[in-house]
Amino acid sequence: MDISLDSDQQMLHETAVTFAANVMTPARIRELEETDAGFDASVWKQIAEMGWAGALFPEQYGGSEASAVELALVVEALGQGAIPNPLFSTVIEAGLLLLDAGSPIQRETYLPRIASGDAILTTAILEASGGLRPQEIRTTITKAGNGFTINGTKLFVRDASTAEVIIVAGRTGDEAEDVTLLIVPQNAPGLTLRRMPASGGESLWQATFDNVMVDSDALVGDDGNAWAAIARLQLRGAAFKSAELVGIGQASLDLTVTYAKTREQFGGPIGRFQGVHHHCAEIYRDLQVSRLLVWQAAASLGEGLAGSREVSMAKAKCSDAMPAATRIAHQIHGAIAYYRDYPLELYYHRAIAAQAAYGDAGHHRRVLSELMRTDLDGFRGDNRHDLPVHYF
Amino acid sequence: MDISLDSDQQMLHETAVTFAANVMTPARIRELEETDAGFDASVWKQIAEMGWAGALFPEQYGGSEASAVELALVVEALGQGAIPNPLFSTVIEAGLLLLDAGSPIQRETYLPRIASGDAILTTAILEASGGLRPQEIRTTITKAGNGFTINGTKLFVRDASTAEVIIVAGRTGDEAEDVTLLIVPQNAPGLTLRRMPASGGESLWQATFDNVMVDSDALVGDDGNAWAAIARLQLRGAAFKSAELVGIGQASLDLTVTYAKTREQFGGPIGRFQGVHHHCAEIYRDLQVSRLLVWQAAASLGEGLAGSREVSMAKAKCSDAMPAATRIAHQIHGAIAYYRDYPLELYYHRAIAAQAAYGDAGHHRRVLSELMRTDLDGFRGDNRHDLPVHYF
Amino acid sequence: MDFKLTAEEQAFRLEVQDFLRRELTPNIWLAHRDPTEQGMWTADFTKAFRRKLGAAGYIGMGWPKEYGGGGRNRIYQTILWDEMEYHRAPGIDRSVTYIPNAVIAFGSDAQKAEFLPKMVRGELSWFVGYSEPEAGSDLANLKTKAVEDGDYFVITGQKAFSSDAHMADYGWVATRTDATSTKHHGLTMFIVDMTLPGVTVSEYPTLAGWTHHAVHFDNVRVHKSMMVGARDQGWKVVMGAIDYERGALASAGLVNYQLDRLLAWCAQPREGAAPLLDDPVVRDELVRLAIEAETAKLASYWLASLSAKGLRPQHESSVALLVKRETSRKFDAAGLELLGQFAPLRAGSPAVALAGEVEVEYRDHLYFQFAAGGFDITRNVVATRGLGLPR
Amino acid sequence: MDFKLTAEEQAFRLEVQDFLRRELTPNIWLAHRDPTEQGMWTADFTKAFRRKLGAAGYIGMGWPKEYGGGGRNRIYQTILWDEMEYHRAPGIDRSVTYIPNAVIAFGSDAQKAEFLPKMVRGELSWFVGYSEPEAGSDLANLKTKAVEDGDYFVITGQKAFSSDAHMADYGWVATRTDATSTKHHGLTMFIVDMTLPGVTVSEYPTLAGWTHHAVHFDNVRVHKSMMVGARDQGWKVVMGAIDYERGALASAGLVNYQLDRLLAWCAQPREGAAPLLDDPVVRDELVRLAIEAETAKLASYWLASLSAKGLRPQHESSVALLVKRETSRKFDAAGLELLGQFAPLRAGSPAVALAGEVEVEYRDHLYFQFAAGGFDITRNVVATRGLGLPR
Repeated sequence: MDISLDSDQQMLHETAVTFAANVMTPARIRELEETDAGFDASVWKQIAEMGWAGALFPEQYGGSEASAVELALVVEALGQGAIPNPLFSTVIEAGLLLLDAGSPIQRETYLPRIASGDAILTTAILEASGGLRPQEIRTTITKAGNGFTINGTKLFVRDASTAEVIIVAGRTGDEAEDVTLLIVPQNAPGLTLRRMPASGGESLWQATFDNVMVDSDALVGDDGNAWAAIARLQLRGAAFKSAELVGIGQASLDLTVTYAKTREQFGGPIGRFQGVHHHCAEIYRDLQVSRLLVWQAAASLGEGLAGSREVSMAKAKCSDAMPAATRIAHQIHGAIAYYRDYPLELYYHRAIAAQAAYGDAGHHRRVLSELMRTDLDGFRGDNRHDLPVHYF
Repeated sequence: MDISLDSDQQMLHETAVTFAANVMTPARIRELEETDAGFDASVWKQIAEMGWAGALFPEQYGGSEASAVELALVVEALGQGAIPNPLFSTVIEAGLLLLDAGSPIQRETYLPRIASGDAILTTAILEASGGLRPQEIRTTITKAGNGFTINGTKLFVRDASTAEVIIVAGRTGDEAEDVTLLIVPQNAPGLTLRRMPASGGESLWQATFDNVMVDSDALVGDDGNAWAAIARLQLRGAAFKSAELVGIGQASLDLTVTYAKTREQFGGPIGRFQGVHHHCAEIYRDLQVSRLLVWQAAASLGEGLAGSREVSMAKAKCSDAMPAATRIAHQIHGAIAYYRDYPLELYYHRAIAAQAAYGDAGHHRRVLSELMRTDLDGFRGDNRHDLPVHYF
Repeated sequence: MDFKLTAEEQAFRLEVQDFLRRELTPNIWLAHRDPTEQGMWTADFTKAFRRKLGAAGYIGMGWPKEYGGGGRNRIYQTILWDEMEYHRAPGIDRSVTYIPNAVIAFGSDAQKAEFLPKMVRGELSWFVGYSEPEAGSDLANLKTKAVEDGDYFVITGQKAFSSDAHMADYGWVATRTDATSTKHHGLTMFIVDMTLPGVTVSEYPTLAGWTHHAVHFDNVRVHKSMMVGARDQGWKVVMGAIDYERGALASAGLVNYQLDRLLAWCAQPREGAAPLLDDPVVRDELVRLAIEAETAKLASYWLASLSAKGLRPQHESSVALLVKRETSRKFDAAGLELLGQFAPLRAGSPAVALAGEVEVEYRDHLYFQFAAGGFDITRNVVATRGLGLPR
Repeated sequence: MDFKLTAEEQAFRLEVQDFLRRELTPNIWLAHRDPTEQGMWTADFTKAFRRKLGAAGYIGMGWPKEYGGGGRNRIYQTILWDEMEYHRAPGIDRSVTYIPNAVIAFGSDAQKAEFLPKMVRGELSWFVGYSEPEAGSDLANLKTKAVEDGDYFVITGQKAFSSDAHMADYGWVATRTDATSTKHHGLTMFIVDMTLPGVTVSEYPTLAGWTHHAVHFDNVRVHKSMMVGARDQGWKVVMGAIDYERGALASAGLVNYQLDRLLAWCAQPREGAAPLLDDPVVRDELVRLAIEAETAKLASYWLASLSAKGLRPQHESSVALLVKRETSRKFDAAGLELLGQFAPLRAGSPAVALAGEVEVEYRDHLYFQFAAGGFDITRNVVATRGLGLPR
């Protein structure tokens, strides 16, 4: 067992934190939030050039075959810098989905261009209920000639306006998991996009499919058998969003500690008050354990759905604790940080979005509750023990 | 609306607090906890002479027809003084049960002697599951000649060793609420008692009924139809235990504030630290709102089960917040209060018992949850409103 | 002790509800909401609504009769605040709560005669000038100075966090008149006509979307008759009215509205999934919140009951305000989670939940954590003034 | 980074589990439990068990080989602590954790030669004499004085909260050698043979049922060779070993045991009612607790990983200890509620739940809130040493 970063990982993290701290100003970030794209394509190109877009891809697709822990460190750093970027849509959702379930041709087509920062892709899974279970997919996919016809409305599609294709999940049968994935060009006839304004710096879209038609080569994986790959996508999303939440918490703590050291009230810096000590220590405590849960979740991702326990623990904790950290950070700052031009607001917003994405704390506790009910040993994971004394 | 004590109530409360603060020393309280009786009969006689044992009884039975709010003030004060007493067994359970459901002869027999402090009575309701629902009563009552035979084991019987009679609940049919109440002499053949050592200063007993026989005049209320009266007993118990919890919280706060003003560390009283300010303010805040909920619960008791919402809110909040207050009080005290001869330990113990009695916080939240599910308007109580805007 | 409204109180409650439903119809709502204003209503509508409050007799209903008031007790006042908060009406602010009470308590006869009749009709808007960039929680640090010059004082300095200053007719301004003191002594209060030369108002966008203001005083000449209370004794004026203000802010209408709104959200059917209210874990969370909301209601009516008896609640006001605001923040955080994926969506988005109100309040209510004495400062007040702990 | 134990570590874990099951059978348990002792085992059994730990090579396994140690890294050490806590074994205390490390770090060659061989065999019991009645969190306030007299120091004073002093062979005692200083300078550490004339131990019953001790020194003559570190530099010795101590206390065996025990309680069938585990609200509570328990485990192995790399965790130890103890207290409070009516029952009562362990721990663990730096003090340490906030 070794729960610590090795020197390469430490260097990667420092590089990413430095990059994120310097690549754009808060004012530029706020400006980007007003745009349809939501991110700066040239910055994304730089991120790709650092090797981070293709980090998890095999070398043959321009990747560096790093582990999910390394990508989590990058996501944390970009979260800490509040840098808008399409990592989630393009890499964590679409790219890794194609690597997981796509055909060789599909991988060949997209992965190298994702790794180089030249292609934006996204996925469209969620619908009106906002829930993550297969039965909540109501969009229909029907066979039509040599291809498929899609009808339905998707919500929360990241970066749809800049994506060249959208990988959409639709229902092909009555069983809950009769779900199929199709690659749809973003400019396909019948596909309309509408912006979903939201807190959190992501560019989210409603995508309506009105008799959208695609050929049979649009199929990702087996027809009617895509749910397992979607579940893995959601697991990845939850793990990496937890990493982003840790970055948000770190930035909030850093701003707060700096402020507490310099702001003078009642004859000295407010950071000398025990109340401020306790608040800051609480943030740090929760931040550090959240980070450990995230590392564990990322390390477990290689093992398919086996990591569900670890990912749900990370997302549940981070989704509760990191928004709470931003609230405490604001409390210590007081009025100054209530203004839009103080950078803490970026993190306050992002925490709202990140706690919701890929399942909020309640969702992930429900997953763990179900695991406890059906598989108590699995729920205890590596902590399984024989109770030394029997009481009953 | 008037949510405040009138001057008579204020005087009653002050009288009771002063009485409880002076009637015995902490050492004497600890000594009593080691006895079977658990309380001092002469002190109980004094309590009765103050008019508090019969406070809620009609004048014809030696009572003063006061309201439940007044009795709650007395219970709070006795809790604040940590005074062991049989108010719960004798008055709040048995006495008010007989007033509620007993025959004129039963009332005449017991109530005046309860009011004068001459008779100790108790009830035996709970069994192996520890739960408060009718189906959890497994003790059987069968008709036998001109009377009844009782078989079963009761737990958590208060003051059984000093009670002259135990009013026992048993099952007479298969429907959940087929429950009957019988008055059983404590020395009845076949009835055996065993002490249940517990935190909290109460004298609790296991009572085993092995073919215990009583005559038909032992019946309280209608045969097979006693559940409603038992439910009202539990509601009363919960309301008054909430009052006791408030007394426990008040005593913990008082000890803590006094200590914080006098204990010197790091060059001055620890009460000057912001951390101590915040902890004490938290206790005070929770104490004050708990007290308001208790007043409301007591005021609602006159209305039969209609007060269930108010009582469950009070017991749920007090059962969470007052034990937490004793924990914070200990944290501020540090090691000094970890010793048995420091009075805070009395309150720490009593909070453990009082939060459990008549339903813990989880039980009462479950009651409210069920009310929310079945009667949303009832759940909102006097706060019912038409939402001014419709969103859906 | 009586936890039910009397028949007369209940009738007043229904009257206020009728008034609010009539004056805040969905059409009026759509026409006058303004997310760039602190109260979320246009300045014009807020002013017009305040005059309606005045016409209905609501502004002065708790004032002594000698000042044109209705002499009604704090229970009625609390019912009014409660219902206004529940219906998110504009107009319960310093211009009808804090300032009139402070003028009645500390104003000169001339000031009372000039301002109270206008205020009871809802004709005046005020801003309160206490905070400065370097004097937030620590008012003793304030630097805006007033220098005597014949019949005038000349005021120079800068006020921050000046809510509604852009629509104010007058400022209620704390200044330093004794430059040798850096403590509470040496402060003096003035009423400042906002149209005087040298008064300027600047804008600061907040993270909640609305615009806050700051006020600059550049050699503003204020006549001595506009001094409130005695020279150098301004601290008494500040503290004398602050408990009343906290009581007004402590009403529980907001949290009851937050609860009803979440209950409505959780009860609605969902495509492909059962209503959230079917989930016992969700209900347990709502039960916990409902208990907290009940405590906020009880705390506000407890304050009202004490006041109605002629007592002057002090730290009790702080406790009630803390309970209300902490409860509201619990609703804000719980709302985020109960809204799930929909939590971050803003007004105008497809599929937005509850018109985006939960999200915007999650940001807006941040000010509860520091305004009018934040959570920590309020706890210090309770510990020192209420429990007698050393400072 | 690897979150799984290596094969060798896993083998060690199984070996320790075997050892503990063999040495703590139900019969041994019944024979040697003693609620009047802090560790809940008789003093004799604790001493005997410590010698068994020594014989198994567990005490010195993390020490440098030059002192008879096994040179194993902190991962192994943490596995050992973890399993011992889980099985509630006696003997992980200052006598095998804090003191040997402090002797290795600060002791003279003669002290090392005298004490380490005995300690590695588990033959010595120690008490730590820092706290005094007037010096709890504030050690700078300590008053026990040591006055030089030829080759001796004469120690006079009183120590409080002196865990296990009644069974101690030696005391590890902080004294004031510079009477002119009231701060951290001027403290000196001594090893005191508890059989010396003038040492007396008194008893104080705690609210958890066990007996705590205090030690009085009445002109106790201690030879200079028993001074640890330099004169007046005792503060360095105190602080130098405290992080290691916190790390040892931070292992998560206890909270994992608390979780498993509650899961077993909630899974059992009940007469007339479904198992608690069928209730989604109960499961949600257990899930929250399980996540906290996971964080405690990760924090302790994170510390171990840093140490295994040769780093010296400082405030990180405080964080890990805080996480473990706060989590344990959450289990204590949740246990009360999940046990319902049975919560207050004590060992020996009819129908007692989980042998009364939850109730006695709810009282016992109160000391987590103040011992070895309570929650608040630990947070101050994290804020100042970890985050650099001013004191």
